Amino acid sequence: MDFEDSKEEAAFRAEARDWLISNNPTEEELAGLDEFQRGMFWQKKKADAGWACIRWPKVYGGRDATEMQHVIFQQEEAKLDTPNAHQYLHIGQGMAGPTLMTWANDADKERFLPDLASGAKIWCQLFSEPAGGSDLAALRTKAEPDGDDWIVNGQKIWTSGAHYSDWGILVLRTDPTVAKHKGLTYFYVDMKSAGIEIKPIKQISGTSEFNEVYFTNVRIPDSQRLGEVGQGWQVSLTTLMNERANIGSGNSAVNFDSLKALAQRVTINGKPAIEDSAVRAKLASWYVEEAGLKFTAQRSLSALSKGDLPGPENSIGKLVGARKTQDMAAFAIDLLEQQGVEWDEAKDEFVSQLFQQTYMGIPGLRIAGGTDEIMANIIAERVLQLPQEPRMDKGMAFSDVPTGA
Amino acid sequence: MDFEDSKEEAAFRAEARDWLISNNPTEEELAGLDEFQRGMFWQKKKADAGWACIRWPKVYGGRDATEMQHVIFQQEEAKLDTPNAHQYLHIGQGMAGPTLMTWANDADKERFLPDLASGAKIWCQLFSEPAGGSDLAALRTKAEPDGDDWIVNGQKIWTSGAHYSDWGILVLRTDPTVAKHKGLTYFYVDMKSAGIEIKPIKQISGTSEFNEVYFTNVRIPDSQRLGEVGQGWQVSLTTLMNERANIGSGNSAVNFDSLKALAQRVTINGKPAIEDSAVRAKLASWYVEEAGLKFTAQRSLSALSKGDLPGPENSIGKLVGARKTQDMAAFAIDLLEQQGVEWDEAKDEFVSQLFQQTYMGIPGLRIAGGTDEIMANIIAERVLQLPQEPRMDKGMAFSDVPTGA
Amino acid sequence: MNFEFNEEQQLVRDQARGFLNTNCQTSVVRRVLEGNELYAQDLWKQIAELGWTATTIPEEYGGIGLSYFELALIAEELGRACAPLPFASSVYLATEAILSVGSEAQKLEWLPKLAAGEVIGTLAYSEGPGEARPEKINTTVSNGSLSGVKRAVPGGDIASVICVLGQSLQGNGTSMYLVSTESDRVTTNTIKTIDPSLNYADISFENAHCELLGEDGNGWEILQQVLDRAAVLYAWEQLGGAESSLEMARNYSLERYAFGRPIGSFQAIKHKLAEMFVKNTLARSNAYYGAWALSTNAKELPLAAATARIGSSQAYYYASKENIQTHGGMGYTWEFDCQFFYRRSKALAIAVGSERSWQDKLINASDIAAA
Amino acid sequence: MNFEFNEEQQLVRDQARGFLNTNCQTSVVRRVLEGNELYAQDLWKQIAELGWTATTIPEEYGGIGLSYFELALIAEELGRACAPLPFASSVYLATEAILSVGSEAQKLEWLPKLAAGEVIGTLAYSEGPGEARPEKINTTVSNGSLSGVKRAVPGGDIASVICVLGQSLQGNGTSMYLVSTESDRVTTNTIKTIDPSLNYADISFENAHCELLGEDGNGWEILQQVLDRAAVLYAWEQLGGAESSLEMARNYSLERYAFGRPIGSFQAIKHKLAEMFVKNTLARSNAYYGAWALSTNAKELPLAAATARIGSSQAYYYASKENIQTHGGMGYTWEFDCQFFYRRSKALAIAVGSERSWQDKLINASDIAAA
Repeated sequence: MDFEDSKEEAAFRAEARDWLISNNPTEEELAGLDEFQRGMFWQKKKADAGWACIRWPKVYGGRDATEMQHVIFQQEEAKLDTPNAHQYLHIGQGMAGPTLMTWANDADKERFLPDLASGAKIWCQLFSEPAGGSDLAALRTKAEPDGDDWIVNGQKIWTSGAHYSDWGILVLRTDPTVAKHKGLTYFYVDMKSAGIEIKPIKQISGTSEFNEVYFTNVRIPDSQRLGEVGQGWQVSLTTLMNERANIGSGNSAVNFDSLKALAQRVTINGKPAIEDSAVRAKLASWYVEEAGLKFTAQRSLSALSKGDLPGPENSIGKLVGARKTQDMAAFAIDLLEQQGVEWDEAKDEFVSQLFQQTYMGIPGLRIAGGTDEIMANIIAERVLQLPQEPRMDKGMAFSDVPTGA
Repeated sequence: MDFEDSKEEAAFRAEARDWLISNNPTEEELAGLDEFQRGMFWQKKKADAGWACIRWPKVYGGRDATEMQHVIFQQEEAKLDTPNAHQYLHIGQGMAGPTLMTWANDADKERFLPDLASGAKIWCQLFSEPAGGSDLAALRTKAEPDGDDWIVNGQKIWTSGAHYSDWGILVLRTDPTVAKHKGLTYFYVDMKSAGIEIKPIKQISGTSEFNEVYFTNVRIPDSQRLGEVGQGWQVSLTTLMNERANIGSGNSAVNFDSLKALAQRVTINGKPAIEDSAVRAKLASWYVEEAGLKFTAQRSLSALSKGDLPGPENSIGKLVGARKTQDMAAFAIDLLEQQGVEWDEAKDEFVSQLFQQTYMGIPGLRIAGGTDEIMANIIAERVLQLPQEPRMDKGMAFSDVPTGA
Repeated sequence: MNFEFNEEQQLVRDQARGFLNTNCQTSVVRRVLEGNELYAQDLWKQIAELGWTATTIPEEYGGIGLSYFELALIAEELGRACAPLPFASSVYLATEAILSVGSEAQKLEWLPKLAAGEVIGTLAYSEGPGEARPEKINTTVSNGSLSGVKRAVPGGDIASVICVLGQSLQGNGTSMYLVSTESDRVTTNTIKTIDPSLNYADISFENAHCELLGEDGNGWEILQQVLDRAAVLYAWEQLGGAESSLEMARNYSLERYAFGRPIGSFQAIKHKLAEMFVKNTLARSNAYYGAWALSTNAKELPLAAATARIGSSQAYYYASKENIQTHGGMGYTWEFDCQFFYRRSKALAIAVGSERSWQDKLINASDIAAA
Repeated sequence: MNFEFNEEQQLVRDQARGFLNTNCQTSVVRRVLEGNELYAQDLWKQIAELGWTATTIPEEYGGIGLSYFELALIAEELGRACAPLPFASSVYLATEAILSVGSEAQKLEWLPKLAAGEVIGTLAYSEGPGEARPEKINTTVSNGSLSGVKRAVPGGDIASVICVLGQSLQGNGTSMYLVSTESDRVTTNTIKTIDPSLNYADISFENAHCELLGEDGNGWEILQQVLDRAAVLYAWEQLGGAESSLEMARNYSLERYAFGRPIGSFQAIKHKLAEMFVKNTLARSNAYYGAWALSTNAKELPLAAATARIGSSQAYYYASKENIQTHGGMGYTWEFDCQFFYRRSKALAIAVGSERSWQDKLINASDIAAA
C-alpha cells in the first residue's frame, strides 16, 4: 500500500506535466479574452495536441488513455493555474459524449465527438421536469411523430448552460399509454431550434446556474433519435451513470482547514476558539469524515489504477460531504457570532464571505444530482442489495399514475 | 401559566396525601413479607379504602376520580416510600382493566374488575408473536371452534408476568382465509389452563422480564370471548391505546443530574470533566431534551387537568428518551475510560453499575412497546396526518401474505 | 397545574396570527428581501397601532402592561410570519434594557415613544467577529461623548435610540449607554447579510452624546440580564419559524407526488417530518418554561432562557434546512418561500449569542439553579 | 497510486477469515461469555500455530516479520468474529511496547514466547475511573520492586508479562516497567464487565520484581507511542465488528417480513443500513490511512491513528446498536448474537482511550502534521 505512482503512471505524469507547463497559455495569448473565451482557447489548444478528453478514442478527438491517466492529467492540470473550461464543457464531455459514444451511429460520432472534445460545440442536458424531481422517469414533455420529425411540447428544468449551448440531449415521452419507463425516447436537439425558450432560475444563493427550458412545437428530426423509440430510459441510464461519476464529493472551501483557521482567529472565553474542547470535538469529527472521504477516493483511484470501475459506493461522497459542509458552515457562522450574519463579497473573506456563501449554496448540493434520500436509496439498493420500495406505478399506464394534480 | 394546583386539585392532593401518610404500611405490618407480598398487601389496603384504580367506577373497585386526580395521587404516592405493586399490576390494571371495561358484559366486569383493582388477581397480556413484532396483526396463534370452546395452538412472546398471572388477555387468529385484521378474535384465558407452557426469555442485560408462552390444544370457553368473532383487532386497539398511555417517557437514572455528577468526579486534562467544554456542550444538549420532555409532560398534565385526553404526541417521550439515554450511558462509560468496562452491582454505583446497567438495558427500551421507527410512524401518521405506506398485504387473505418463510 | 396559556392569552395569539395571515403574507417578506426598504414600514405602523410594541410596557409609560406571556405569543406569530420588522431589536432588546435599568427620566422619555412605535430602538455590543468580551470593548466615553464602532447591529439603520456597551467612565469595567442617532455624530451603514429581510448596520459613533443607562461599571451584567430576557423571546420567535417550516414541508409532502404517491408517504420524508415535530414540540415546551420564568422573574430564568434558546435554535435550523430538502429542487429556488426561513433561522440563531455560547451558560446556570 | 492491500496481504485476510469462519463461530464467543473460561484457549493455540501472534515480530526474535498491513487484516478478522481472545492486549499492547522500547535482552527473553503464543502479555496503566494522568500514577518502585494497583487491565488475569506504568525510579516523572506475574507478589482478580467474552482484571502489585522498559522518566511518552500504534490496530478490529454488525442487520432485514414484505424494503431500515455502510466505508478508508502510517512509521502516525480510531469507534457503536434495533425484540434476547457486538463495541471503544480523548489528540496532531 502506498501513495506512489506505478512506473507507468509516473512516466505518464511526467509527460503530462511537461506538456502542461510548456503549453499553459501566457497572459499574452489570453489578452483581451473573457473568462469563457479563455477557457475555450485552452480547450482548443489541448485538443489540437491530443490532450482533450484523453479517455476517448483518438479518432474522436481523444487519446485512448486509461481512466487512471485521465485522473493523473486532471491532477497535474489542477496544480497549474490554467484557464477553466470545465464548467462549460463538463456536461457535454461527461454526459453527452459517453452517451453518443454508446448510442450514436458512426457518422454522428464523427460529426459531434471531436467538436465536443475541442469545445467547438457546447452541449447541455434536458432530463428533469417540474413534475419529475427524484422520480426522473415521470417526465411529461411529449414528442409526437409528424412525418420524419417529432413535434415537442413541454417544459424541462434544471438545465445548466442552456443559453450558451449548441446542442442538448433530452428524453421525451413518446407514449403515455404504456408504463412510465416504457414510453420514453431519447433525442438530441439543436438548442437554437424555433420554439425553444430559455429562462434562468434564480437560486436562493442569488445566482442562476440553471434554466427552465420551454418547448413549443419544437421540431426534431427522427435522425436525431438515439436508441429505439421507447428505449429512452435505457439510453438515459448511460448518461446518468456518467453524471454520477462526474459529481463526486466536491471539495468545499469550507473544510477542516478553513474552519480550523477561523477557530484560531476568533476567541471563546477569551482564548482562541481552537483551544475550546467543544470546538475541537466538532472539528475532529468533521476531520474524520473529511479524511474518510479523501481516502475513500484514494481507494477508488487505486481501483481505477487496476482497471476497475468505481461502483455506486461513490454516492457516499456527495451524501456525506454536503450534509457535513452544511453543518460546518452553520457552525462557522456561530463562531463569528453576531457578525456572522454579514455576507459581503467585498469584505474580509473569512468573516463575510466563505461561510455565508457556503451556507446559502449548500442546500442545493444536498438536492442536485440526487437528493440525500435518493443517495441513501442507491446505497441501500445497489450496494447492499436491499429490495426496492413497493412501486405503486408498476405496470400502470403512465397516464394513469396518480400525480396529485 | 403556573405550576400550581387549582383549588380543587389542591384539596384532593391534601386528602390523598393525608390518607397516604396515615396508611403507608409500617415495617411491623410488612414483617415477614417478601417484595411481592408487600406490594399486594399495600394494594389491598388501598383498595379497601377506595384508593385503588381511582379512575375506575366505584362499583368496579375504583373511586370515580378524574384523570388529573389519578396523576395527583400517583405524584403523592411517589413522594413516599410505599411498597411497589405497580410492576405486577400495571398490565392488568392499565390494559386488561380498560379493555374489560369497554368490551366485557356486566357480569364479567363485576367478577373481574374489583379483583384487578385490589390485586387479588393478576393479569398478563398475550399479543406479540415471534412472527409479529412491529406488524402486530400478523399473529398466527390459531383458535379453532370446538363446541362451545375454542382450541388454541401456537406461541406468544414478550409476555411479562406470565408465570405469576392468573388471567391473560389474548388475540388469536380464528380465520386465516380473510384479510389480516379481519380474522382475529379477542379472548381472556385462565393462565393455569392445561396446555400452557411458560418459558422465560433471557435478555442481553441478563435479566428475564418477559416470557414465551406456548399453547398446545388449550381450551378456552367461548364465554371468554370479548367482542365478536373477527372483531379482535378492534378490541385490541382499546388495549393498545392504553398501553401507549402507560409506557410514557420513563425517567431514567442516567440523566442530566447523574451525568453531571460523574463529570464532577472524573477529570479531563487534569481538571474536573464538567469544566471541559465538549462535555458541557453535550450535557447542555441533553438537558434541553430532558427539560423538553419534562415540560411536555407538564403540558399534557395541564390538558388532563382540563379534561382533555393526551394524544399520540406522547409517543415522543419514549422515542426521544430512549435514544438520548443510550447515548448518555455510552458517553458516561467513555468518561470512565478504561474502568468504564466494569459492571458489578457489588461495587461503586457511579463507577460500575448505573451507566453500564443502563447501557445494557436501553436497547430493549428502544424496541418494547413500539420501536423507534414505529414511534416515528405514529407521529407522522397520527399527528401530522401523513399517508400510510402502501400496504402490500391489503385485502389479501392472511394465509396468502408473503412471510419470507 | 396549569402549564398552558389562559384564554385571554390564546386570544392574543389568535388575533396576532389572523392579523399576520392577512397583512404579512410571504409577499411582504419578499418585498423587503428584494427591495430597498429597510423594513416593512406599513406593517410596523399597523402592529404599533395594535399595541404590540407596547405589550409589556407599564401603563404609566404609555404601554398596555400585559405580561410576557402575551409578548411571547406575539413573538411566535412574528416568527411564524418571518415578519420583516425590527421588532426583536426594538422590543426584546432596547425596550427591555430601558425597562430594566433605565432611570425614571429615561423611562419617561423613551418608553412612551417605543410603546407607540414612533421610536425604534436597538442594542449594540458586538465590535467584530466572534464573541464580545468586556475587556475587548473599544467603545469609550469622555465628557459625555461616546466614540467607537459597533458591527452588525440588528435594526441598526432603523433605530433612533441605541443602547451601547462601552467602557466605563471611570475605568470601572464596562457601562451601558443610551445614544440617540439623531446626531450627525452617529453614522450608520446598512450591511449586506444572509437575511436581507432584516436590517443590520455597522454604526460609528464619533463623540456622540450619550447618557449612562443603569449603573456605571455594570454594563456587562446589564447586557447579560438583557440577553437572558431577550433569549426567551427570541426562542418564541424562532419556534414560530420552525413551526412554519414544518407546516410548509408537511403541506408540500402531501401535494407533491413521486413514483405515483405523495412523497409524504415515504418513510424518508415521514420520519424527517416526525423529527421536526419532535424537535419543535420539545422546543415549545422549553419555551413555555422560559416564558414562565421570564414572567415570574424566577431565579431559574438564566437556566430557562438557555434551555429555551438552545431548543429553539436547534429546532429552527433543522426544520428550515429540511424544509428546503423536502421541497427538493424547487425549495432551493428564489421563487419559493423556503429561503426566508432558512435565512432567518441563522440570523436569529446568532442574534443574542450562538447555541454554543448558550450551552456553556446553561451548565453555569444549572449550578445556580441547583444551589 | 496503490492504496490497496496487495495480493499476498489479501490472501492473509482470506485465510484468516476462512479459519475463523470455521473455528470461531459465535458459539465460541458464547461459550466464553457464558462460561468460566477466561478466553478461548483452544482457539488461542490454533492462532498461535498459524503465527498470528508472531506477525510483526522480526524473525530474529522468533517472529515471522510481516508488516502491519497483515496484522491489521488479522485484527479486522478477529473483530469480525468477535474473537474471545486476549489478542489485542497481548499483541497490540505488550508485544508492541517491548518491540518499540525493550532492551535487546528483553526482546530476546519475551518476544519469542509472545510470538509463539506461549506467553500472553498486557499493558496496565489505569488506576481508577476516568483518565490516567502521569502525576496521578500511584504505582511506585523502589529497589527494583513495584507496588500499586491497576484497574480493569485487559487480559489481566491471563497475561504472564505486564508492561506497567509507574512513577520513575528517580522522581523523574513516570517510567514503564516490565513485570512477570509468576510471582506471588502479583495478585489478579478478574472483574465483572459489560463484555465477559474478554477478560479484565484488577491487579495488585506488592513489591513485585520489575525491570525498566525503555528509558527512565519516559513512561508517559512510551505509553502515548504504544497507544498511537495500538489505536490503529484496535481501529481495524473495531471495523471488523462494525462490518459483522452490518452484515447481520442486512441478512436479518432480508429474511424478516412485516406487513407482507421484507423489513429491508422499508426506507427506515434501508436508510439505517445505508448509514451503517457509509460510516463503515469511511472508517475503513481511515483505517487504511492508519495502517499505511503505522507500517511506514510516518510522521502523520498520531493524526492517522486518531482518525482511524475515532472513525471505527463511531462506526462500531452505531452499527452494533442499530443492528439490535433492526432485529427488534429478538435482537435484545440473550439467545441472539447481536449482543456480542454491542458489548464488544463499547469494550474496545474505551480500551485505549475514549473517542472524546482521541478527538483532543487529533487536533493536537493536526497541528504537528501541518507543521
